[in-house]
Amino acid sequence: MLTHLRNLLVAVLLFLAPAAQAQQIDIAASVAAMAEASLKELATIVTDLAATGDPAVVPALTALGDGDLYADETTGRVLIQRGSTVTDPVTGEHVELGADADLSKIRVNNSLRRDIAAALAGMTLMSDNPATRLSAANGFLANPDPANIPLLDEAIAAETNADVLRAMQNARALTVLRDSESSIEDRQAAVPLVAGSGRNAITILSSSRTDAPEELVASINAAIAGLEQERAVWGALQNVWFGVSLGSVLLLAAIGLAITFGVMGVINMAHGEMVMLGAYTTFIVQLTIRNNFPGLLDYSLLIALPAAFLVTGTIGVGIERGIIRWLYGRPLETLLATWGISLILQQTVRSIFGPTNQMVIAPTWMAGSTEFFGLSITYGRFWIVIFALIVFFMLLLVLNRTPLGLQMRAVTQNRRMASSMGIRTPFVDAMTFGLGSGIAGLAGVALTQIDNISPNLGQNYIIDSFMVVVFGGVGNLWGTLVGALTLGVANKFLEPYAGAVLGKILILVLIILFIQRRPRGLFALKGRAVEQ
Amino acid sequence: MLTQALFRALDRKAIWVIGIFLAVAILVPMANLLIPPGQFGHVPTYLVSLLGKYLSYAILALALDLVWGYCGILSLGHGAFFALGGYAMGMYLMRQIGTRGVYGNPVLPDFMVFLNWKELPWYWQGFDNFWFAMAMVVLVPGILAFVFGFFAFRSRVTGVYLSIITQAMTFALLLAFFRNDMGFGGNNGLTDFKDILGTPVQAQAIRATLFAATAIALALSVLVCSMIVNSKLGKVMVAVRDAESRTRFLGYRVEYVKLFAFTVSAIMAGIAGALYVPQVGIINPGEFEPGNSIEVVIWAAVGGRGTLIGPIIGAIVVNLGKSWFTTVFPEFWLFALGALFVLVTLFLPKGIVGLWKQIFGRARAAHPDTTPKASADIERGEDPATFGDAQPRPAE
Amino acid sequence: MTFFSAKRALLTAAMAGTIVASAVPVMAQDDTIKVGILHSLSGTMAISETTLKDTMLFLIEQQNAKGGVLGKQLEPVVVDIASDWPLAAELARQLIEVDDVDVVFGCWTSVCRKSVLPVFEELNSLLFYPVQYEGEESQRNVFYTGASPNQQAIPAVDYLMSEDGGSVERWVLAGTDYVYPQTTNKILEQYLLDKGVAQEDIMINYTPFGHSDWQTIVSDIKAFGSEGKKTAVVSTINGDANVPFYRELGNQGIKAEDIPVVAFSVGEEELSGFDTTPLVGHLAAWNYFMSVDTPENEEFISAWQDYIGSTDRVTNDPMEAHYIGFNLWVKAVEAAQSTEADAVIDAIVGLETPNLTGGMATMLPNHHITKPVLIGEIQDDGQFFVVSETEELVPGDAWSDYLPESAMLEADWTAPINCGNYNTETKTCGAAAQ
Amino acid sequence: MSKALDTMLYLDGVSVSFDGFKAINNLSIIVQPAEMLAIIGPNGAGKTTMMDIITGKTRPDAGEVMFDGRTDLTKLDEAAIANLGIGRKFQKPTVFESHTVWDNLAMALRKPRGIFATLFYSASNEDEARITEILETVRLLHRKDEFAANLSHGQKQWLEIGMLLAQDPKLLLVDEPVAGMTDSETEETAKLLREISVTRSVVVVEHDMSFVRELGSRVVCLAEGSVLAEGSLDQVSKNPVVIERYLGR
Repeated sequence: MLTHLRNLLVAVLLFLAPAAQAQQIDIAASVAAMAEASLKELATIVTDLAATGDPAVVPALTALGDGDLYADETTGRVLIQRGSTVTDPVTGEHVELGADADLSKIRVNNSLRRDIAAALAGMTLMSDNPATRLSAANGFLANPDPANIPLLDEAIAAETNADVLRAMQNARALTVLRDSESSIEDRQAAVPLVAGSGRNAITILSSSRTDAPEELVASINAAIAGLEQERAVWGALQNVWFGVSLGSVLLLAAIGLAITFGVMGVINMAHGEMVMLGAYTTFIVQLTIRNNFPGLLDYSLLIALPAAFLVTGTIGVGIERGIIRWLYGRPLETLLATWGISLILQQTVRSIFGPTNQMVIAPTWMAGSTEFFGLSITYGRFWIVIFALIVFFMLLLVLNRTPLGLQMRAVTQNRRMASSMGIRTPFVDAMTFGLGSGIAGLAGVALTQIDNISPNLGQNYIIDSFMVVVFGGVGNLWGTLVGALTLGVANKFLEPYAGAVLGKILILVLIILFIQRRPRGLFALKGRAVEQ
Repeated sequence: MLTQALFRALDRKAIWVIGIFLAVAILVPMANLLIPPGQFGHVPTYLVSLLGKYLSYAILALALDLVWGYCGILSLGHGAFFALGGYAMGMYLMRQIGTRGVYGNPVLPDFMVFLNWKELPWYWQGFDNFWFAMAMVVLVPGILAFVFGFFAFRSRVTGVYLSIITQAMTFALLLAFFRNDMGFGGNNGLTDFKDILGTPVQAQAIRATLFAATAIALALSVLVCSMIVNSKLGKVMVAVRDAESRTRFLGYRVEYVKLFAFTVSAIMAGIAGALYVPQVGIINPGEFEPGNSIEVVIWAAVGGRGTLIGPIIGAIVVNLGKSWFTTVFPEFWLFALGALFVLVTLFLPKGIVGLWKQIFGRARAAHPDTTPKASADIERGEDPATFGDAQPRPAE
Repeated sequence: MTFFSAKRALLTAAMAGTIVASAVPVMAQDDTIKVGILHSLSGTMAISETTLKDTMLFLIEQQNAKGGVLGKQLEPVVVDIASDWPLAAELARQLIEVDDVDVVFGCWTSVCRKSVLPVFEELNSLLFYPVQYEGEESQRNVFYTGASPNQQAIPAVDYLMSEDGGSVERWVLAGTDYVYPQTTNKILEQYLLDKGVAQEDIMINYTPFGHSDWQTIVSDIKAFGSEGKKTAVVSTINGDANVPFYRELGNQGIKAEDIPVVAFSVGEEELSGFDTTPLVGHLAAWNYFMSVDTPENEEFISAWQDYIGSTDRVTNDPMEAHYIGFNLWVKAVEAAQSTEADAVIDAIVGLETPNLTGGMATMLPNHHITKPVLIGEIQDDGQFFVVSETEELVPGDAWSDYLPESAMLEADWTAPINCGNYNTETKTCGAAAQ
Repeated sequence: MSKALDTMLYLDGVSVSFDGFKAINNLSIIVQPAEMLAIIGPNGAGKTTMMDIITGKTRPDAGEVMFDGRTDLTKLDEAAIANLGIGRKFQKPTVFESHTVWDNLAMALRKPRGIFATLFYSASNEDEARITEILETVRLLHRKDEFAANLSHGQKQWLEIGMLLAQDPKLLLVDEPVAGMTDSETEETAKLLREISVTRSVVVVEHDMSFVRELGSRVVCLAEGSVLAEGSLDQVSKNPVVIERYLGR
């Protein structure tokens, strides 16, 4: 997407290039000088180039900021390399690399990146591409400078796109607000505009307050007071969202356990390792795709889902057939045996992949964030919430609407009866455990997006998962859902007051106290059946 | 009354176990102090501390077995009581450092000085007194277990729920002790001890004494446990384990029986922790790790739960294995430990002691006392240690 | 039911006998010098420490190829701490007493060092500790080859305050709740206050080990950083918690240009675990980066990659610390013509060995070494681009000058002072200063 | 309240429901001192639930449950109720299988139940004589040192009855005592229960009609949680509603 834009930009600028013929010599020389420049010299070159105001420098500066500008050590030429395309930064022509070409990146640091962004903002404010103009306007918002007011006015007059126009007006308002030269009336008029500019309005306003004249301070304070009320509401909602997204992670981790533990009565301490194996499967799938089918990289997580389900499900079936089935009716023994399995699985993975973290790249559709009214929602978390809910309802469907689900419930309620009715109980046991493990694997796929992929991954979730299942009530999927979301939201509301560590301790204490009140969890089954 | 109980406790088996550990308490320090290094029979000081550590683990395993093997309460948080006892001892040892800390502050331990604490928090007061500290070793785990158990057992939290909340308890304590603001040295815990009762902890004689104290404590623990399990109360405990509600209908206050066992067990664990700390030289929040508490369960299971000697054997054997593996095959330790968990549960449900009985008990198979057909029944249906009422239920 | 018999008693006794017999130190005098390697190969710390074990094996192999030390071959003795700190003390004792090693290279965490420290003191052996740490310590038997706070944290903050670094005015000190971040942040807070930063411009935040849900904290940082003043995050977040932290930073769109994060615990090895594209420009302060272009470094990297059999393996700062520590030890042994601890301790102070990043590492009397401090920006290939480097080597300071309790303390293990906490005011060792 | 006076067990208007299912519906039953009452009824009639309510395992949603004319049982838990003098034998014989027969009885023996009382308890000669006596009554003397697990089903029933005797209760609740017993044993049991009912109150739940006949007591037929019919066995078994709902035609 972004590269697309850049190409467009380059094309547009190429079209404009002849107009800037006069200064091209300078530009070319400066760009060429970048090859050998130190960071300090680069800073000077960037300032000089920006000072030309010539759109022809845009491609070079953009590439420099993005880390796409290279120097060919053999020829000393400065080139732009994006993927396998190599172009000349000044002319934009394609360049065929010599056989002995040795490209080394021209490196920049943060302050240079900032300079470049500021320089580009001025030059791209009148670009034909609305997205470019938008980012330019936002650039002005970040660096308000009264000198830019005329430029902004010009741009506002010509602007047709509503979004871009708003951004430009915000940038102008802020600049005016901060400008001690502007009249008080103008500055006061700017206050409501700035107040309406979005999430950071309060902080922008309060920072503008410091050297403002008194009458201005009054109106700024009024605006802040109004905004703060609004923010309290959105802040609470934001917390709810954080809680829901934490809760959905807990739900994913716990839901497989709700099957193996809640339905089968197996205390599966290796559950976390199933999650971990799901994550490693994702890693392998992505590695394979990256090496062989790079075009599919964005879908690697989707491809990893069935793979992880199958891998962990199969391992789960193996564990059930090999070990668990000898231990039915002795839940405690399953705890010990599965704890042993978890140690073995951890060490196996450590031996094969090494103890260090492995990398799973986020697909582009899961990167970044969006503003939803006053909420900031990151795509990664958003998709995990959706995914958790899908998994939950699919599982509900499987348990309540399929023959396998029926058989599972039959076997767990009365094994002997089910068996005498012709249900192959060993098969059903294996499938149930496999299902629980497979879902753990799915959770592993999702967790690659927020956590480490290391042999210890599972251990971080096992206790939380048990808390969720026990809190919600064993044997009740809805309990698991409500339990996970409650714990997630409670955690996020405690965190700002108590801090992350104390918050977590408080949650544990609350669970302990809650179990005293309701020894069988939130959604406990009642009646005689419970005691038997 | 007490004499009768004591007499009952000292049956043939208990006399043997107690006798062995009392002998060990004398012989090992003697072999360490009297036989010069290099000569046959000399026990190096390093080994004395190591064995002392194993024996303190054995006390912990025995404590767990009292609640799990006899009373059916699977505590996954016994490491917490052990650690609390250890911290109480550690606090005493920290206060003993006095001005020898790096900052030379006579009152504040080093970690408080460099975190800029100005005065000793109230809960550190009194720990410069050995007897006060020893009282805390008993009281802190005991009171925690009493309060925790009082509410949990009164609310009839049983089976897996109880196991999970004991795990939550130790996990919460782990997080709490990690916090530097708690004033227990955070992640680093308490270390760099100098003196115990005015004598350097590193001194050979002190190490031998600590070892002897641990062995005697173990012998006393066996005596106390034997007293309990051989009394009518012990029979009620087993009854609670096997059929909790039936015991209640007989008029026994199951919650008090459990509370008694749990508290006594926690105190034993605390004492074990207090003996452990000066011998290993450090106490840190890692002892609260839920994994550690689960490992204690496997010690008891490997040795044979529901017996007095089983957990002791289990703790020593598993830890010997750990010491050996982490040196000889460092990469394989987790494989070995994991396999041990799986194999013992699958093939040795009664642990080493059970295996011993199987092999050597055959000859006396005719005797009804020692060949409980009951065990077969129990194994099949109502395993004493299973969570009687955590049976599988369907999802809604 | 318990039952007991004479047979079992016999078994127990036999077992006890075996323990005794097997653990009596082997007194055989063989022709090797034993080197103990004390790292966690399993458990939570294995992720970082396993590489260090390999590094030591690699260095020993190289040294043996060169003919060993004092004409003897070096023999590594590896043990696994298993991330269990009391076990570390036990294994340290075992290495020294049973395996009879002459020197130990090991530990990563502070708690590991703290737990083994009394053992080394008691048995008078040598420990080389290769990781950056919180300072406030100097022990006769320990050599600190990693950075102390003045060799990492303070130069990093100086850089960010400079014009090049972006003239940062507001600071978020985010760390995992344990001693290293607590102490480092305390030092930094005092340092920042001394530099005129207002108290309300410093936000301190602690999280538990392995914290994985950073949504709230990152959004707080974002809010804190959008109040007009240039803001930076100084991260002492440890280990596993870094990946979710950086992911959340990337997802919430915090760019290095806006709010740079400078980390003290994130190096090449940690970065090999994730996609660094969204992190380009965030910083780390170390004394070594793999990308530093010196002949020594190039040689080290290629030899290491040959040894480990993979060109994907990275090198990092603690590895260099082991490299330096090992070379210093070899030199000291050769200078002293002995592996005896006292002789080595006397000989090693003042010895020099090349840093991999240029300049010479000198062992100081306080058992810390001189180091260059490098600030690097994360690149999209997981490497660091050095954007700043101290002009001169920085001597490691055992006692921070920015903490009131330790400002007057100095460590000097040479005659005549010969102590780790010499009070320059009272002219005594460790005497009550309060 | 006054109506409860002089009764041993007084249930009035008791109801309890589980998740909407009414297990007991407005049930009223009175047992006099030294009276035997037999309760019959189809499965799911609420017999066991009724016992659960009396022994404190289940709390009723509504209604009065009085013991000995003055004690409100709904406020007490199982142990307290047992100690008041209510003994219960379960439908499925529940004995402590890993204890010996002797120990099972020793535990049931009416003695202080406190922690320290049991910890320091030593059996007196009197206690041993009492246990031996009960063992003779239930004819298990020859197996006193065996684990209860090794007993046959019938013997377990006897052991449980023995435990009931050892408890020395004022009111015995006996759930299906003769399941798994031979005819002669059944007869023996009926005789034993009749003897007991001379001095104590006994409530027996049983399906075995010939056994109920042998008890010769007042009979209550329960169905769907409330009393269907009450009277002698003949009266009850002739009741058309009982025939319809329980006995079958």
